[in-house]
Amino acid sequence: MASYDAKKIGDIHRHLHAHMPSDPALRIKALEDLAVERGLVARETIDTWVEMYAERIGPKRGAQVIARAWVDRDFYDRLFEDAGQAVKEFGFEGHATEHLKAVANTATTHNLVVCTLCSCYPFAILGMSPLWYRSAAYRARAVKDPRGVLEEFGVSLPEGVGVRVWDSTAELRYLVVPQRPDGTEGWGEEALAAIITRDSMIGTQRDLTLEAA
Amino acid sequence: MASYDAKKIGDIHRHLHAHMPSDPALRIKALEDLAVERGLVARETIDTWVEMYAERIGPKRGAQVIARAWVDRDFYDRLFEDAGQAVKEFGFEGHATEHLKAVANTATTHNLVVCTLCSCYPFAILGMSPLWYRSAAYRARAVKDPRGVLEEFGVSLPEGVGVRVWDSTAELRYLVVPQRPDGTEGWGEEALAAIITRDSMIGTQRDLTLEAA
Amino acid sequence: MDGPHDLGGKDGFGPIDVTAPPFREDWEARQLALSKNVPIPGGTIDWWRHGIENMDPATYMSVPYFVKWNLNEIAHRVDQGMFTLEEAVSGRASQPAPPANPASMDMLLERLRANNNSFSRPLETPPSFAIGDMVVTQTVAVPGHTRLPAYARGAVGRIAAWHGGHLFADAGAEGRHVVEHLYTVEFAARVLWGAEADAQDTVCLDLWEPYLAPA
Amino acid sequence: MDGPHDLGGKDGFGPIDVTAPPFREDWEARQLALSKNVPIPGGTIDWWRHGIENMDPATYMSVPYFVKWNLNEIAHRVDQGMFTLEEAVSGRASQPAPPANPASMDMLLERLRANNNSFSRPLETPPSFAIGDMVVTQTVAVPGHTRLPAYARGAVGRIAAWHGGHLFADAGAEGRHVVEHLYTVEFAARVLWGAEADAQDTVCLDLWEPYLAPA
Repeated sequence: MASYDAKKIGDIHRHLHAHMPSDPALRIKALEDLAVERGLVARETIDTWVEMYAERIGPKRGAQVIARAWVDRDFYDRLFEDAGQAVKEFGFEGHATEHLKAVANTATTHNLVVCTLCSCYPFAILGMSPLWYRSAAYRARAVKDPRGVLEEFGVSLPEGVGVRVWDSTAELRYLVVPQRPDGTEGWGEEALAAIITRDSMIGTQRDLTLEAA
Repeated sequence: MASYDAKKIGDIHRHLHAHMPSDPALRIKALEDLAVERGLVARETIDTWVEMYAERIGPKRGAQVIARAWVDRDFYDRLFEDAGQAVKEFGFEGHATEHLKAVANTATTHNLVVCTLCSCYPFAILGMSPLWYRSAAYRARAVKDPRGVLEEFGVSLPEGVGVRVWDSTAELRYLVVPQRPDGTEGWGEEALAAIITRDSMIGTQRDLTLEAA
Repeated sequence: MDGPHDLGGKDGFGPIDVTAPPFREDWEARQLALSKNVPIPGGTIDWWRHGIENMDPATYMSVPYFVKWNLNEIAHRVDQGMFTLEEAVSGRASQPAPPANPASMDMLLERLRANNNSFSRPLETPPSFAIGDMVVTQTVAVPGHTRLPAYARGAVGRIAAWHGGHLFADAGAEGRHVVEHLYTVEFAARVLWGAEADAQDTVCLDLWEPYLAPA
Repeated sequence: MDGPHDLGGKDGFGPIDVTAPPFREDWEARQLALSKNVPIPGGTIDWWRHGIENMDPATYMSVPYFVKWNLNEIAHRVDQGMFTLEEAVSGRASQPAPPANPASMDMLLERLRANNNSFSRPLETPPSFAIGDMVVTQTVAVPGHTRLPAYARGAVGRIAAWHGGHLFADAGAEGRHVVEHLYTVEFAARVLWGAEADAQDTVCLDLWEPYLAPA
């Protein structure tokens, strides 16, 4: 039974941090060894999960979804109606996608996604978040100084573009739909998906190029 | 010339912390060696200053001041009128005493001093602050949970006593004047000074005992 | 609580390492895998978060992200009596058990799909606010877990969307099952940060009804 | 700025080590002595404080108190061009100078006495508030150094004392000499912390006039 006792969990945290080896690799190994010895998980399952995140789950999933929305108006409507349902058409649902919401960049709006309180992220559709997304600097600055943050990513917004920052404070997760670049008229879904980057789906990139991401 | 450039000083801080040896003792030694080599200070001066803080400057100064106020009504009035001036009668003025203010505990009020933004303290009258006064835990909790803090110091307030917390946000510094305990009628200044503790002058102790501090 | 995790708008962090990848070290990916594959019998997502929030602030600020996960996964299992502190620190089981069966890639992909938990719940009472209404947020921090960040306290914003009833995070962190109306509230950046902010910019937060009052 | 130093009311720190002495290590006392005896040509007390506030928050939270002083003393001397970064990191002077003369105990005691700087300054303009007036503090953080803690922003309190003109900290941190009226403002604990606080308790802060507006 969980205690739901904040003081107790804080005391346990203090004890663990004071007594565990300081090397992160040894800390993770201690948990893995213990879980394996206790028969809670097989070491091969951990290996396979790591392989899955490296090869199967990642921003290519989000890119496929957006590429279809660009070429298929009905799917576009379904995506903006309920992105959590729409990604099920690809079998991409999973960790933190049930309440997914798509937000579109326009000529006058740029969207930027952050989670200031922890590091919420639509994992099953974008894979593991980049380290910077989880950094204190990004979490602190994205809401207060989004234009300064965007500049560090090489983005300068044209005059007349407002920034809308989405702070993921509940269980909704956000997927930025970038603007389809000129010069892609007639392209198929696969070619379009190849130019959609992870950062453009978080909002730290605005303009896509015609080269594969 | 000071730059008054927050970004510049932050960058210097980051560089120093990343490149200096991690052992605190070596860091302080590096500054001392450099200052001595540059002829900015003599090593003996550092030794003598350390000796001065260990033997000459400390809470016994504050205790003498308060003991006199207990026995000398005119001095009491001068202390509460302008403590920064009053301590000059002892030659105790110095670092952070010019705007000293005395605040008296009463049957219905208990005073507690903190500096939440840094660790301001009336050094020349109380010596170096105890480590706990500079700790994040004390700075964070004294303003929000003064009764919980006092309990950890073994102080439980009688019913009907309100806490007044003094957060030292400007250059005023605070000296708590504890209540004179029963059983000290007729005592001289020296005997009284001997029972006045440092913590009672910060406010983390309320009742003085008749034994020497 | 006003914990170390509440970073929105805090200053002094310096530049962002914009090229940082998802993982730099093997142990990072392994911790993610452990978090997702070592069963934990009880608790809620917000009680899990509240565990991280109750780390010592100095630890929170200075250890890597997946070390926070590691500490928290262990802490919650100790809290539930699943591991002893001695087992956690040593990494050795006091009583070994038969090994678990390995899961195949297909099983793990299926497990990931099944992880799309819904937090939406039916709610009889009608919402107090309609889209376009102006609301003001709570001014004082609550003692426990909350998802109203400090930077958005006591601020006036506009209801931009209504999401129906959702499990209320503050109660979830106490093991209570409470449903409240959830809204997206949009704040002008200048309301939150003053005249330094761009007049065109806004910040949207997803906030439950108990955080809000009519403005 | 909303820096890591602004700790008042923050949660998660656990118990206080109530027996902690002033110094535990020799280097702590030596750093205090260095801070007080190595001359620094320029700057103000609030620019010195602002240096500490601009440390990386993870460093601020995790290094000992006198290491913060050490870093800051060096940083300010590098900022002023007195030391190079290389000298600071190596602890070796690029150009040694003749040794300084040692100071005697009497000289140091005299130096300590002379350190009682006054921050009080004459001010022609009359104060805007009188004792007993109700005031409300600024709601939004200023970008630079300030001595209005976050926990006392947007709060209504009572003017408890007036101290005349004092050098204004916010301007001092920018090297500007500005005099403003200084007040002690008393806040009911419940105004700051909500119903959890004891109704008898108050918190007093010394605040300059620009932080305040009529309530």
